[in-house]
Amino acid sequence: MTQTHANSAAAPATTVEMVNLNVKILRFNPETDKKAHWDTYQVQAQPSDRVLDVLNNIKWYHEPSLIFRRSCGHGICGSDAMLISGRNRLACKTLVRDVAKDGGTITVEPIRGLKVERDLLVDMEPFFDSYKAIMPYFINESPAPAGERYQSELDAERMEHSSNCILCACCTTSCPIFWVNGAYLGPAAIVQAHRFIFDSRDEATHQRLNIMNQNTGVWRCRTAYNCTEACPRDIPITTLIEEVKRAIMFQQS
Amino acid sequence: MYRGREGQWAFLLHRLSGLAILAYLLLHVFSIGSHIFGERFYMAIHETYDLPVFRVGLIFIVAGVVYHAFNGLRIIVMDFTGAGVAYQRQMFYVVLAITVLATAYSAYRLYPRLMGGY
Amino acid sequence: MHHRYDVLVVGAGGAGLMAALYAAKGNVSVACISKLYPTRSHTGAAQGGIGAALGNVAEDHWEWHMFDTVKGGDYLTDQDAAEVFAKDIIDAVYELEHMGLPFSRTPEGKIAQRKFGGHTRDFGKAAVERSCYAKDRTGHMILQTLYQQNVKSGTTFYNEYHVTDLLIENGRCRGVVAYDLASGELHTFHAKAVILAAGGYGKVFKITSNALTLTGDLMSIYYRKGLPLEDMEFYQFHPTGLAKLGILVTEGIRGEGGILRNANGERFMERYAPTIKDLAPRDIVSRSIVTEIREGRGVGLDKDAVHIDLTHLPREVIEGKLAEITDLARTYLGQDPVKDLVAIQPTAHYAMGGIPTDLNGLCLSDGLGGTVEGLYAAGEQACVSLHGANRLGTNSLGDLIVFGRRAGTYAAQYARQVEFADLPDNPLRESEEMFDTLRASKGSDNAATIRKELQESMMNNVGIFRNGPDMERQVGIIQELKARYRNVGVSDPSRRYNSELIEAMELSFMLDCAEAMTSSALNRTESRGAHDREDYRERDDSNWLKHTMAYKDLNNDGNVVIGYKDVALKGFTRAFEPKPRVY
Amino acid sequence: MIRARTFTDARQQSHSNAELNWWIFMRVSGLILVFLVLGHIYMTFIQVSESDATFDAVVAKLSNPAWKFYDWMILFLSLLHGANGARYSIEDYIRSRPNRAWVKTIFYTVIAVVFAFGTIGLISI
Ligand SMILES: Cc1cc2nc3c(=O)[nH]c(=O)nc-3n(C[C@H](O)[C@H](O)[C@H](O)COP(=O)(O)OP(=O)(O)OC[C@H]3O[C@@H](n4cnc5c(N)ncnc54)[C@H](O)[C@@H]3O)c2cc1C
Ligand code: HEM
Ligand code: SF4
Ligand code: F3S
Ligand code: FES
Repeated sequence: MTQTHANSAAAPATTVEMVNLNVKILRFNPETDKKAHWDTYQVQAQPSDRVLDVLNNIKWYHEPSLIFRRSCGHGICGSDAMLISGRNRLACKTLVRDVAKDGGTITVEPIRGLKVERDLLVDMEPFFDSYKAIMPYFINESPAPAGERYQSELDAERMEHSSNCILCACCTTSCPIFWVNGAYLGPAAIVQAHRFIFDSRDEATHQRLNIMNQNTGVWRCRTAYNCTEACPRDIPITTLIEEVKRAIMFQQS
Repeated sequence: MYRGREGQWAFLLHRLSGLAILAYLLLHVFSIGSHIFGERFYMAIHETYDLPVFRVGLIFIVAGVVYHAFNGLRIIVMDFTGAGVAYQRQMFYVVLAITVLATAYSAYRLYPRLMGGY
Repeated sequence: MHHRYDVLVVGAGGAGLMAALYAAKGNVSVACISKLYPTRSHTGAAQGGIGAALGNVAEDHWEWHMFDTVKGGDYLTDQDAAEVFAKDIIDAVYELEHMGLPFSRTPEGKIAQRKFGGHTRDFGKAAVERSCYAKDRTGHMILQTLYQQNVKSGTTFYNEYHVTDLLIENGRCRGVVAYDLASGELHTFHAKAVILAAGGYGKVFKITSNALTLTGDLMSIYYRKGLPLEDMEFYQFHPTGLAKLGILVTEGIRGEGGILRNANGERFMERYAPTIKDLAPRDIVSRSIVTEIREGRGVGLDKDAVHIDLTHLPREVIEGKLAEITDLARTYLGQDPVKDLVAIQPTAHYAMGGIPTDLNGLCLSDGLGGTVEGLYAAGEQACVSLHGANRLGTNSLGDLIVFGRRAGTYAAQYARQVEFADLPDNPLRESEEMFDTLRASKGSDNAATIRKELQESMMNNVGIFRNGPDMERQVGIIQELKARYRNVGVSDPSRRYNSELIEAMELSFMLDCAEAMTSSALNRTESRGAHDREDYRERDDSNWLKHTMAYKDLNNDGNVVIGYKDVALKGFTRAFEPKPRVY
Repeated sequence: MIRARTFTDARQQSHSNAELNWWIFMRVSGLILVFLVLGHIYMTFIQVSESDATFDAVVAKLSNPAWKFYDWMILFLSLLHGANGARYSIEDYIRSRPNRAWVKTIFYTVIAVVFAFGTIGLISI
């Protein structure tokens, strides 16, 4: 039964299940458009295709001027975060069958809260600025041993989720606070801070907690959970943010 | 509209209800406190409140307060316990249920007033 | 726009980031140019691990690692490189740990290690735990950690800048030209030393584990200068890619005990590599799988895949140590490794060949010791010839770290000693011409169509099994595609974020890489490592124990001139005689 | 409220625990308010349904010091809680600095006036 999935992708055209889709894309080219507009493309796709395949298909064979970022094609590089059918997702990790049936519509918009440069491509600089603001690097200035620094399996597990982040921005740009308040560092930066705060080998916990303790840090989070729902790496982001909040509280009091 | 799930709506309702109660509170303090200007003034204000809009509004305020209070508890539970985060969705529905029940109850109790004024 | 740096790094994958860190330690100004945001580089996709003889789990020595590398490379590996590598990598892994890399741990708290294909104890006796890993996300952790360190040290990045030309004159590199995707402008980067680390070119194949952006840009640019590409015929097919998609399933899956099975449920690797079975090196496993499929024992509708069986492993191992691929199989195939067999097939994965360098990363201009002053290369795109005819799993991440570090160090050292060399008169000329031609072309041919034909034909004709007639046909196909390429029209006139233009440009790079690869493969009339010829079954040490150097014939387009380079058959302290390669 | 771009920026901005303290205050005051406000509503709207809001009724009830204190606590806590809550919204939605400063000034003034008014009202009965 599982076989059919595996093989639907390239079996001869006669046996392949194809669906008709309307792909509605929010487009904007600053050189020619005053404001964004919707374009709809009618395409055929297999239910097991990635939405990225569908977009590539449109770009390669119908509308070469459609712009979006992509690279790895399997959810590891974090290039192609988009607002697909109402939610932030990676185009390459969303299968057609998850968002549309035969004859259905897939809507694709750029992620929100960052400036749209062209079509689905946004300016990521503010996002990376927030990332850099949390000192996203390991700090331990005491002399290193000849071999590795030891760390228990349990301590290593503390970083299991947070170190898994690919900086795709699905979370930050799904956060209702970030949409209206770009000064909020955002869930992605907090996840990164968590990565170091809870690393038993790191020595800058105090500084990072201080950064998180600002007006623009964890306290802006209103536990809306959009970030957690959007994360393609299944990081329990809200839980991590709450852990950072508590860490600040217990450290400062 | 972003198709967020329970958490997003819980947040939005919490914020709206909080702001609404605050607005109501300001009015409420003003109107109750206005007794220092004498009974005439006080009653004049309260007659305005008698308009149907305000009477129905009262039910909404009750709904808002109950939602805000119980969702506030939900937030506190999430902030201080891991289980709170795990069950936030279920808790949201409980909060909604309590809100609906409390609103229905208060509507029932306020019904005579709604219909007949003082 | 004009920029000036002592050392310029092209590419921000593992190799580029490591090189940038080490160059900066040399007290020179450093900038890194990358066509992707650094954390988008394909190093992040590496899963399994990084091999180093730490001996944390079982006894291990660098000599054993060196031996495995040389034998794995079917004795085409330069043994001096292998020795430097096997020694340095131990230290380099500790260094990564000191940079904060979150490795998985042993119960005592040391870096955890697991088995991997081709890594053995005591010169081939049995499999050994050598691969240091962070779950099955090792590459992701390395890329993130190195980027973090670069943020810490304040490296200047030029992101989404596509390098379009190398400025080389009189045997010295003077900088690069790059196209800024955001503005559509060309920038000149003037530098004393340039380090190339732009990754592989797997996209020339249809089924590949490589990213859409791995199009061999810098290899092709190097080649267009009349400079050689080494060992291009050796391209590794990874045995386990998700069926049809090519998305990689780490070899760690077999390291943890996964078993390959054919349509009859038979553990067929017992027949091909009786000693280490499923843990044989990649070339052998890939060929075994294809043989099974050809003999009709494949699975699936088209019978073009086999199964990997994990169902006998505990759920914790699968969901814990192999979390990444569990997620991939569930997402893309709807198959759950905990209870289902997962359909896999070989996928184009890694270029052993590339820009030839010496042990310090300095680029070679021929097979006789000539060099390009001020130009260094590291990573997948370079060929120090550590991997010879076939790379062992986990040795690429090691290669990035060890040789990225060396390239950075030596480039900085060189930059401190010399003055800036003058730029050529009109540095932008060639790049401008290239873009003008593309923009002006009103041709009707479609880049995507040509690319697709290239990928399919390469897969069929220069894939896992090769033969003379197919490859000769492929040489012709590439020529024809190149002719059609001249007629490709770019319809989008926009300056900013014109990715249609970029994709068209990348296609021309891919065509060059495919050309060098096919001609090198056609020329080598033996079977060795990943290069397997049906018309020349045997390895032929008396004639072919030498590296291929493929040069573009600048006077006669489409013609490839083949030269050779000696294999270093001795390390500094150890040497391993070529022997038949059995596992 | 410049966003920290360097560590020094961050340190400058993070010297106070103000946000943390407000965060804790919101939770503590919320907990207390649950009893105060729900009790208040129950008693005034539901229990004493008919005659609650007449002048005499209010005056009669509030002449008891215990009720005075009860109501004053509601006044104090909910105004502070509400004011800080509204501050969150102001900081989120009003993105230009000068506007934000104006809105905040006016808003805090209103809160202060209402608080004073309510307190006087309570005391003067
Ligand atoms: C799926 C997968 C799994 C793997 N698993 C393992 C493993 O377990 N162990 C192991 O040892 N190896 C593994 N490998 C191999 C190894 O990961 C790669 O060979 C290695 O990461 C390549 O690194 P790199 O730094 O050379 O290039 P990349 O990481 O590919 O980076 C290339 C860089 O060059 C830049 N670039 C490219 N072209 C241009 C241009 N024209 N202008 C400017 N910049 C440019 C890109 O932006 C990018 O930053 C795996 C490979 C894949 C594909
Ligand atoms: C009845 C008991 C109450 C409880 C348990 C309660 C609880 C809370 C909590 C926990 C928060 C913080 C929300 C967060 O950080 O995400 C909050 C916010 C807020 N509260 Fe209350 N509250 C109560 C009553 C009130 C009252 C009476 C008012 C109005 C005067 C009010 C107005 C607000 C406002 C405006 C916010 C800000 C909302 C936001 O920015 O998300 N609350 N409340
Ligand atoms: S936390 Fe998740 S959603 Fe956010 S950037 Fe990282 S991977 Fe993306
Ligand atoms: S969506 Fe935003 S409000 Fe908090 S829980 Fe996530 S950061
Ligand atoms: S293309 Fe890499 S995450 Fe989607």
